[in-house]
Amino acid sequence: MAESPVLAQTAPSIRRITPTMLVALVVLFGWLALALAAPVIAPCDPDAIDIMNMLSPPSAAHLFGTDQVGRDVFSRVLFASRIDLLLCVAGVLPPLLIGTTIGLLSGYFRGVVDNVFMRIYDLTVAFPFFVLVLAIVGVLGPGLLNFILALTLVGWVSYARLMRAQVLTIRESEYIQAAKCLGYSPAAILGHHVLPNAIGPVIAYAVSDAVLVMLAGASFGFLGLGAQPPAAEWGVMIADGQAFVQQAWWICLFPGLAAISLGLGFALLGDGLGQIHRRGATA
Amino acid sequence: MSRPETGKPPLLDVKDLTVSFGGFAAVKNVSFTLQPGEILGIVGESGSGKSVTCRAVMRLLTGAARAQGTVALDGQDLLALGEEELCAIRGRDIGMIFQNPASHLNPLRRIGQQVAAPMIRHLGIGKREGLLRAVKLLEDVGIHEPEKRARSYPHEFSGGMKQRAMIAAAIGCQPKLLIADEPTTALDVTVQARILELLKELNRKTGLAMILISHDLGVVADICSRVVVMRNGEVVEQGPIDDVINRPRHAYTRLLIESQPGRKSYGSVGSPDRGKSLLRVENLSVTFPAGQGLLGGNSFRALDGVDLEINTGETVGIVGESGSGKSTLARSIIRLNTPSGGAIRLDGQDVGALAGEALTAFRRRVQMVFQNPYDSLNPRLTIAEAVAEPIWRHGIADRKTAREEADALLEMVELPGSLRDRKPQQLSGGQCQRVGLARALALKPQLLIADEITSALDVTTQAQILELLVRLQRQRSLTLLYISHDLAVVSSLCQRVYVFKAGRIVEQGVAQQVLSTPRDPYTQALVGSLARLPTTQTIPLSQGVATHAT
Amino acid sequence: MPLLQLIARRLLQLTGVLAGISLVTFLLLHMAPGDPARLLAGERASAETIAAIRSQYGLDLPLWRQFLTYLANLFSGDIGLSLRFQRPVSQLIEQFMWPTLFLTVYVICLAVPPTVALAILGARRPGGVADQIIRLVGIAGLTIPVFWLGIMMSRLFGVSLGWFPVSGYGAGFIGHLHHLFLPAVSTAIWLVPVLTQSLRAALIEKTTADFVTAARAQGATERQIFWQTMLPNAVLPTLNLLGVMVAFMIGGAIIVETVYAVPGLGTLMVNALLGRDYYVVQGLTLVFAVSTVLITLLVDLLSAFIDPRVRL
Amino acid sequence: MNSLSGSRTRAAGAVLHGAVLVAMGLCWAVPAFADDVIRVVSPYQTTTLDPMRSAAAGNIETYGQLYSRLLRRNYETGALEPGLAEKWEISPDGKTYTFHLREAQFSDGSPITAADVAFSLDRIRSDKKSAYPAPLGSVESVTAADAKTVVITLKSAFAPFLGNAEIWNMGIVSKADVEKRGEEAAFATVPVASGPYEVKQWKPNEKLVLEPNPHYWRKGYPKSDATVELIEIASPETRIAMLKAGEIDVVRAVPWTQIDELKATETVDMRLEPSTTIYMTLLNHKREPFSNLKARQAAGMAIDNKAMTAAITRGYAEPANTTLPGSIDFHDKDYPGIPYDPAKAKELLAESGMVGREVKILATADAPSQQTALLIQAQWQAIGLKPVIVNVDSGAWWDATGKGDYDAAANWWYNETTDPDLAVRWAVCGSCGSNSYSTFYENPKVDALVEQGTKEADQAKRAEIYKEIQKITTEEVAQIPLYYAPNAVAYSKRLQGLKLTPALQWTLEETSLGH
Repeated sequence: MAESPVLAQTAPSIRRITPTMLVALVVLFGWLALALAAPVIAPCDPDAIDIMNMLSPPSAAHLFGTDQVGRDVFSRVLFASRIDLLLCVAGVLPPLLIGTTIGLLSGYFRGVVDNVFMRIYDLTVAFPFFVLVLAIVGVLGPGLLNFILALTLVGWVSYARLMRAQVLTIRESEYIQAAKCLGYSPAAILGHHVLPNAIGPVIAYAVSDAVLVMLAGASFGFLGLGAQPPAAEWGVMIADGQAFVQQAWWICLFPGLAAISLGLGFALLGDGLGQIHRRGATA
Repeated sequence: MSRPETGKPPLLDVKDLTVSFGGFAAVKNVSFTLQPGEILGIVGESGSGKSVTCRAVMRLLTGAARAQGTVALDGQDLLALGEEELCAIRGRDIGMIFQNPASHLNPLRRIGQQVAAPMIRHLGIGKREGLLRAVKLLEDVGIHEPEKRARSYPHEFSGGMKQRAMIAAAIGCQPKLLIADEPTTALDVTVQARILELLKELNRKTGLAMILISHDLGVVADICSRVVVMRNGEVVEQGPIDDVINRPRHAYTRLLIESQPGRKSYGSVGSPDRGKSLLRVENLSVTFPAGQGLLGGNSFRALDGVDLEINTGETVGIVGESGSGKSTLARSIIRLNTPSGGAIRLDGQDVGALAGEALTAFRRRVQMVFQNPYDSLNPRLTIAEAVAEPIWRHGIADRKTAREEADALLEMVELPGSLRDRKPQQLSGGQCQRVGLARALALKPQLLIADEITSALDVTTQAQILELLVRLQRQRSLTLLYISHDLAVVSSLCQRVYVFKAGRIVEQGVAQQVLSTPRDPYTQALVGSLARLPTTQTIPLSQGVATHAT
Repeated sequence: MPLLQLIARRLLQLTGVLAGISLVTFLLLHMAPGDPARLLAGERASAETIAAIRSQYGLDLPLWRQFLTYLANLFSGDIGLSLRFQRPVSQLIEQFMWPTLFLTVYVICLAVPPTVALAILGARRPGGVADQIIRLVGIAGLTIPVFWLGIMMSRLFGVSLGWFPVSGYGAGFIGHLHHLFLPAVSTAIWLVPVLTQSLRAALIEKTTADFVTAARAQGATERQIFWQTMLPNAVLPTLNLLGVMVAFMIGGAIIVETVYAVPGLGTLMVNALLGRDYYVVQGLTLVFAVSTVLITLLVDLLSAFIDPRVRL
Repeated sequence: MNSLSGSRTRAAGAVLHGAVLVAMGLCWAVPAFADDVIRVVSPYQTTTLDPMRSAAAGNIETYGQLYSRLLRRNYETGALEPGLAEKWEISPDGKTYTFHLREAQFSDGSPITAADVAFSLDRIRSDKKSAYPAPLGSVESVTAADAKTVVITLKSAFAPFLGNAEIWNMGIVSKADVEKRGEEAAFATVPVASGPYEVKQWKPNEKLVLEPNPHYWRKGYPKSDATVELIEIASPETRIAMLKAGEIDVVRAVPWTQIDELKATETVDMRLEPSTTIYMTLLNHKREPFSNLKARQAAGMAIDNKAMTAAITRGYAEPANTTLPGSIDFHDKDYPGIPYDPAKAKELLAESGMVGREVKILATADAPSQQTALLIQAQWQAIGLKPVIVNVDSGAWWDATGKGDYDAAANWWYNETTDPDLAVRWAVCGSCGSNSYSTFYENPKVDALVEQGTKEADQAKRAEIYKEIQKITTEEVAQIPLYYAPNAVAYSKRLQGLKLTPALQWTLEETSLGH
């Protein structure tokens, strides 16, 4: 018979925001606020060079000390949050949109589209991520925009794959067959019936993917292929600071912590969303 | 059926068993006894607490569950036992088999090992010895070439064989008691009959006492000496099977009995003057590719040269077990899968050739209700939205009026307006099927295909849905194609019936005839395996019981 | 037969993938600015010199001809000669392969035991204190930039405390263990959470599985149930994940190896990219691709071995 | 549920696992120095062992160890001494040089003959693939008069010729071997050496292992029979960390910021050695804004190179005052250099009409380059230019500068000899094939002076010529000189006699291991 009411009773309610998610939201909005308010809060111009006191340790004047050309690390960390937040969004959205669409179509219509997509998938998967991005950035030249472009070229695949998997199960469900039987147009079915039911885990993944994007951004900044100077970006700050970390640990430490905290925000949110989705599946 | 001689101490004595999950009591003061060698049936619909009861006996409930009362096996209170003693008893003194054998076997281990495991565990015998006995057991439960089968994995077994394996594992240690929780629900009727036969035989041969939990009074009546009827966690009635069935004291029991398929005919207007042919299926064949891979050329025939005809206004039934191709037919008619041969004609025009406007028109004329109550509704839409959608999508009305029409439809399928903004998972199975009906009727179709629409529902609910179906058919002069595995239901509902087996029609004719005097051996097997109540004097229709739609 | 069939299928797929990848890499590389000849000859070399070197290495030929010759060699099993060092690429790869392999295995050895332990600890009481802590710490571990961790750790353990060498590969097995400890740890710190998450989830899911109930009903002790029934049934997804991760690690060795100056494939890749040593990059990409495919193949075989239902 | 109780042991196991490794780490923390290996770490790669093939920094370090030249420099005095040639005569017209070779052998035991010398020098002069023929630009012919005598005739008298004959790519290779194995194979793995060391093993991208050459002509050298490893490690902080951890013996190009700390480390001998290195900023004369003289001058005056020097090098380098390296002969100490005058700079820029022009500053990933780029960017912004920093790897850097697709790029260069001839040809000569170090600066007067300086024998006159060149090119801001940097090298104290010469050669053969 259908499941016993016992399970139904004990099954947790679907819509419940976990405390960790609350923390996540606080962190994220905190950073957003900081990013927006950076010009107000920041004690110094993030790009203001002060040759006379370079690498000076944290002090009242410079909370996080100064870097190799005497810029105020604190201010830079603040301003960097703008770029990094942007990076997270801009790095996730395009692959999300493209991947979801492709996954949706190829999963629902199968056939040639699907085959072609799968081949591209095999190819991109077998391609070492860093090498591909490295090569692409190499061709297009460094810079955030190209980095995001490269990221999109690589990143859409995982979204497409995830979406496709979802669609493959959903398209077999009876309410889709019913929709067909009721003569709805494919567009209507995809948009109104398939997508809403398939998107959940994809969104959850997207949020946690933001972390990876930021890390990748930082990593490529680290390899000198990310944001271009003097723009402040955490990865770049760490990379540039590396040469001086022996005397000036603060240059690397604080951007790193900042990155981690933002990452935590996204990760926790993604984790929470994922849980909610899983609950939804079991309830 | 061995009647227990009185005076003997009961094998199992359940007293005032109450099981609660948090605040919610799933089982309330249930008491019953079981004599050695006796087969006790526990009947009830989903939510009646019958499964919880027997799981409580085995102490298999999750940590959240609290069980009070006493469950004494040979005078030993199981509820008081510690983990170790419990493990010593489970599988040794009490064996258990479950509703869905597929999910209850460990997919990663060979059948032989799984059958042997309890014996190795409890009887302290070696692995080899265990396997030998396992093979013997498999043979006993009627599995051919047991040596070979012992080496295969669950997924290589059919449903029936899986259940047999479960039974073998359960009886390996010659337990005193076997608890069977819906052992045949997931199986085809013919298989069900054989499994029940096996259980009976076990009881006869070894005097193994059993508790048989089932939603199907027929099944229980078939093999039990006594029966306990449960509802909402309480025992409403218990006693010898004949008394309960022929002289039910409780109204609910009566309802159960009369809801039994085949108990009453839905006096479907068997208009003998055949209306003109509406849908004609000509030599239809459907093949699916089977087994992918480089050289996966072989394909499997779901339908093989099927001819059938449906006339306006009549109710045609299609009977067959899983894999007989009956659902494939339905899906082909509504163009969900494309035939490899033959044709489907609605009013003479080939359905397969339809496109554009013609197709839309066809969609309005032919609609379908699906099997799975929950899966057939988009979980994100409220039921009102779901029912309204076809109306405005087909431009019959704008969204607002569509909503009003939807309300009317929901009204018509007897769903209280209070539910209209609920989502499927907040409804019961029966209610979902009503929504499904309403949605299908939204386009005012001529031909309605109902594919196993009641197979996932309780009997009483099933009865209600069938009543509704018949009423709607009358009101809207629907032509009905009713697909089911249950010959009883079909015969009580339809004028004509086609019997499907392995993609072919093996028998067809007027329902009553096919049921009473089947010609084809397969049909005979089907009919024979119908677990039916001893037909005694018909019980007067009882009022006032569960009138609300479940 | 299915095994052979699988391998045949994979090889077929592989060749396609390889061809595609070679083309993409080839184009990308040649489109990227920078001239191997210049990097070879150094700043003082005159334009004529550069031209001479280019023609000697056939870099002046039209792209398609260069690519065809490359493919031709490829099919004859020759992945080419390093422009920079005039040595067979295969030889270079062979030289740099071992540290990376060692590192990978090392990471797995460091990552798997804690993963199992933590997952079990967490799954024991889902939502319990231990579980929450493990989950949060795990998530935190996920968000630490490996290179940042690398810098910090090498400063702390390598320089300040002087416990571990901050770079290189060392000599002998112990030497490798010792030299690669920091890199391995900083990678594992990021890997463990990922695996733990998945294993934990699977374990929790299995605790309510029907066959677990059945086993219980047959009198199996909880310990037997866990080791014989739950774990084997829960391990598959994690195994697959591990496969993906390992493939990713081999490809992503670049960062870690750069930070810790490990003479591995990642380092080779960076140098080759910086030196525009086209055929080395090509060869490496192929190696990465092949290893990815092989790893997935291995994982599939393992899964098939564990789970009879897995169709090869 | 206690089903997971098995985990405790597993968890314990995991912890143990880690602990063991940590312990192992501890007990292995101090690398043994027992083995006789001198480990020299350089940021630059050895990419080829053929002295003709490359002028890349890493190779320059290597050649000196593998190949002897006709002459050698005294590591103490820096004076020219007999090398493979034990003596030589110069014809009165200064056009013919006759070298008399000493009895010497290649590492394979075969004698080093005049034929080998002729062969080697001819390759450098005339082989199309020769990376740096300039030093022999004045040579008319090289002939082997007999087995032991080489006669070199010049097109015209050329004062600094002997010096040029000593520089890194003038190494003598075995004709026989090259002809036997072929050019590629001969130098691919283990070339036949004529220098103090020969190749033991070459792991490209990782290290070059050398062992003393038993046939080396300087008897008793190398002083130590230790094998030498030339290790390549890109990241400076790793190099330093390794030195501190005692994993290596020598690090060159020590980051300025770490010098103080290393001076304080007692196992390390931190030295600042004289060099001919100059750090400057290339300006692209090929396109606006810097095709415009006033704009260049503005750019020059905008930069406070004293402050920058102090800031970047922590005062370990001295501000540059001309376009030529400070330690080079005839460098004009008294020349005032480009004054730091932002106000004037603004005016000049305004006059040039280049205000608000975008300026593309190339920078590589390494710290000093980044630092310099940032500082220049800031100072140019101040006078109204729009400087943009573009990060590139060296490949793209050479590509861009070579094509003149840039506006400014900070970099350094050094001169192999102390004679200014090569320097001016490299840095400011438009007609010498170097495009004035890719700045495309071209001034016929300067080019003429360069040729004149080459031919002039009288030192005093030469001094005048080169002063003139420095004056013109600095006034015209051919490049923006930043500072003259010493070689910052850190040695392990267990080494004696090792240093890095101004010509960027390691004096490994003079080195001995003490404890």
